[in-house]
Amino acid sequence: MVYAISIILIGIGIYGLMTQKNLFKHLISLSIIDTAVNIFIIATGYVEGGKAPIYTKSLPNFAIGKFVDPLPQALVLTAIVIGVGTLAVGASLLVRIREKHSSIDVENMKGVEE
Amino acid sequence: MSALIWLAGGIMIVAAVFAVEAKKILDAVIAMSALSLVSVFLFIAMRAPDVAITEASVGAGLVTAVLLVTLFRMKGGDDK
Amino acid sequence: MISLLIAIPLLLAFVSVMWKRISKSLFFLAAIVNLIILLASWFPNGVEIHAMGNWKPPFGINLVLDNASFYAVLVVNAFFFLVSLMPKFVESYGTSLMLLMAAANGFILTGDLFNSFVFMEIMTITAVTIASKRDNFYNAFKYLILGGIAGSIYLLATIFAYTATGSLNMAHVSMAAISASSLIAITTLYTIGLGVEAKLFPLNGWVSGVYGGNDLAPVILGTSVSFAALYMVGRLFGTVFHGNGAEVLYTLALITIVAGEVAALRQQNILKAFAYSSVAQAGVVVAMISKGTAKSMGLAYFHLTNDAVAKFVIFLVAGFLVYNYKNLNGVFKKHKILGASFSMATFSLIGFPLFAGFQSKLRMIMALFSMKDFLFPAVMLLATLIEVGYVVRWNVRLWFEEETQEKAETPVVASTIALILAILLVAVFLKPEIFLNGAMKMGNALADSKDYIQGVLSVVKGGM
Amino acid sequence: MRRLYAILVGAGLVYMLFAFLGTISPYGNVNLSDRVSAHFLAKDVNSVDASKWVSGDKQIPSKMKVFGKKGFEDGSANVVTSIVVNYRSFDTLGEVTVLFASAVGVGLILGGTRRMRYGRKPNFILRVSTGILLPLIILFGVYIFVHGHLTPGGGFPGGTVIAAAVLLLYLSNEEFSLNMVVSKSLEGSMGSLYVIFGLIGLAVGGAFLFNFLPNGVVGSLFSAGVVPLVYMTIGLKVGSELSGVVAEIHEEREG
Repeated sequence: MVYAISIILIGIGIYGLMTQKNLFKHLISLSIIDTAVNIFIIATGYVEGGKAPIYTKSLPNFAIGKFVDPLPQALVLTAIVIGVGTLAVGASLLVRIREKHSSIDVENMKGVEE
Repeated sequence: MSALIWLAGGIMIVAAVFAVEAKKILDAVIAMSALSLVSVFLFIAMRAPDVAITEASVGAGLVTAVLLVTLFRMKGGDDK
Repeated sequence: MISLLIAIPLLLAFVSVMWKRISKSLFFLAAIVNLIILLASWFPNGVEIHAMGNWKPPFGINLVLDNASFYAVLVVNAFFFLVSLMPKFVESYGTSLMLLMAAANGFILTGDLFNSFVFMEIMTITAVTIASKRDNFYNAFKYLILGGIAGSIYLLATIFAYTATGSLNMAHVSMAAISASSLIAITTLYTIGLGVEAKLFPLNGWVSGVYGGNDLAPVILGTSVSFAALYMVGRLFGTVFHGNGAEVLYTLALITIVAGEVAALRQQNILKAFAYSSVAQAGVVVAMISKGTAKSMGLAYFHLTNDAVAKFVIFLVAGFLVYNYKNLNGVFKKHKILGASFSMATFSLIGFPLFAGFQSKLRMIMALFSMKDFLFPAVMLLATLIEVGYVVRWNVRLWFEEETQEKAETPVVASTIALILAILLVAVFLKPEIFLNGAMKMGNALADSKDYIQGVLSVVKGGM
Repeated sequence: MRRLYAILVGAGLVYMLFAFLGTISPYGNVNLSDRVSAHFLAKDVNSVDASKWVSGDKQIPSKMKVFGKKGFEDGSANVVTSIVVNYRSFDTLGEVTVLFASAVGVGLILGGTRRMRYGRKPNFILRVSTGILLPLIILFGVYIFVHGHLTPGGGFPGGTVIAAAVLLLYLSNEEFSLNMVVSKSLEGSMGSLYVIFGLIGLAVGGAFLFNFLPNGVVGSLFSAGVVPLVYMTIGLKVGSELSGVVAEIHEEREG
């Protein structure tokens, strides 16, 4: 069911990218897709009844089925940070697009060469 | 638990639709930030505290701040 | 040793933020050191791995150096070296170029699916930075968004592979028995994920804007980065998935060829015209890779090498012209050397005898005929016809039309490099072994997944 | 028309992904013994025969005590940390590089020299509370990345918290601007330090990013070999990098 949620979110993100004419919305849609993919990845590592993969005084022993899969979590840590990097570059590009073309709306931008 | 997850998912989907369709960019940024925050709950529910902390500080915190500052620099952006 | 190929440019890139002024020299240093390391490990003729942190595969991340990755890394680093010779070109992008070099090397060498995603993202971000040179912000933004989506889909594909096999190691995924429906899912997602960097049909909308927007981006992105991306297509669909999902790739590639050539013919801007031509050539290479035999893959990379060398010259010359002259009519009367190398490179592009392109195109068509594939040669001949159209048009316009403007200063280093590469193209026609041997070794290594699996997984401890 | 097309493409993609869902194990029903992570959890990668593992002999250890014990190949109590900074440390180097690349990119794209002003006087409460909160926030950030191998958290959230402190400074003081020379040197030196850790590993253990320090007892502060050192490096680097991004986004060009 978490899978379903994240897939629907991906769909909404794609829809937003294709319909919106404001470039800021594109960035936001991209960020929604990122979050959705992260949720999906974590969901693939969830084990029913498993605990967070940290050894503590009350959880000192290893056993299969006791912990959730730690590898997807490590991957998502990386993916989140990558998302931030992309977003920061995108935001700074938007600032400059606004300065150069005097708008960030695809329909109102002046002097755009594709 | 599963009812809570459905609730969180519902909120996220509504927030996502709102973020995509909102008339004002500011609202869209806030909705996106809300989506990030709710996803933190999902991460905790799926026993991923490391990811939850990172998403809370990075995804919901800094990214929103950076986008808001950008928006301020663009004088509120263009309304749709 | 091979980990140094990534570590040295990274280290120098980190150092270069502290001393911005010497970043160009550091870039040159990194390129030279990398070339020396590569010369020291010339064609390993086997599979060498470097297990990061001594965690053996499939548990840790490992770098793989075999004939395929060696040839790809060699070509990529050679282009970076050529760029580093032109400090005028690099400007303040030294740090970004070093990062791009490290990322391209890592992307090629890595034997881990998720690791390749990380390097792909570094490539995207640095490429966007480079693409934004000369205030080309809108196109850079489009590239960023498309690259971001492709990255997400690539990540999803990686996760599907992980859930199907339980590990992220390419060799392990390659040997694991994956169910057919699972394979369809994974290969479809990888096709979308790689489609942006490999310039496949519906996802190549960014190419003309990014390549046509400034002088540095096409030279480096159209040669090195595109070589790295197309290497990954061969590695994934050839070695890891044993040719599964190649039909989709083949169809998309054929559409890419036709669409790219038609767009190139209609284009009035010289940089953009050849950007579309580079899209079409990427289509040829992908279609050839999707045939899946060792020979077809070897020929694909032979063609790609020829194309990359020609494109390097073309983009170098065209970039210089576009940003120094308002009107390009007859400018080659003032720059005879640049003009000569440009013409040679464009003739190599259409596969004119006397130039390298002829060798690769002829060999590809022969190989396809022997495989009883007639559709692809027909498409390729049609594409060549269109190519002749625009190549002749551009050459006539640049050489013979009435000139109107003052002369700009000739860039000495750039024209020397262009001339040397153009002569290299002739040399390859006379003696195709210069590229062909390496490319064929690469094709064999890509097609031979048994050796790859053996070489990666049978190692007990990681060596240098 | 455009909307309909978008709905079609979006729905097509969603349908495709739903169809692909059948190929992965259902939610919450994962057998970890099929995956490499079982051995990351058990910290026994070195004793596993990899060639047998890939052909089906999973060699999973039965129940064993990990917390408070000595002599594992990786000593951090938080398994996610041990994957991020030890087993798959190379990914993390790449991740640090992504942030670095984007910081460089933001600098090159914006290239501002003058601090942007919000044009309104900062609130009194904001100014006073910043003075009180700032040390606490930075301390909290440092705590997060120093304890990354024991508790949830680590270099990335820790660094982000520090960057949030810098953002607070920007908001509360119109005159403040970050000393870019200091932040760039910190960023560059910390990044180099990470690569140098890797190169020391190459020299000592024969592999890049090799863990060359003793692992200690699982669960104590001084354990897990180079992991805390690397996390501190990452924390400082991410902190200075994201602070740099926050600063760059506040800089405008002259005129």
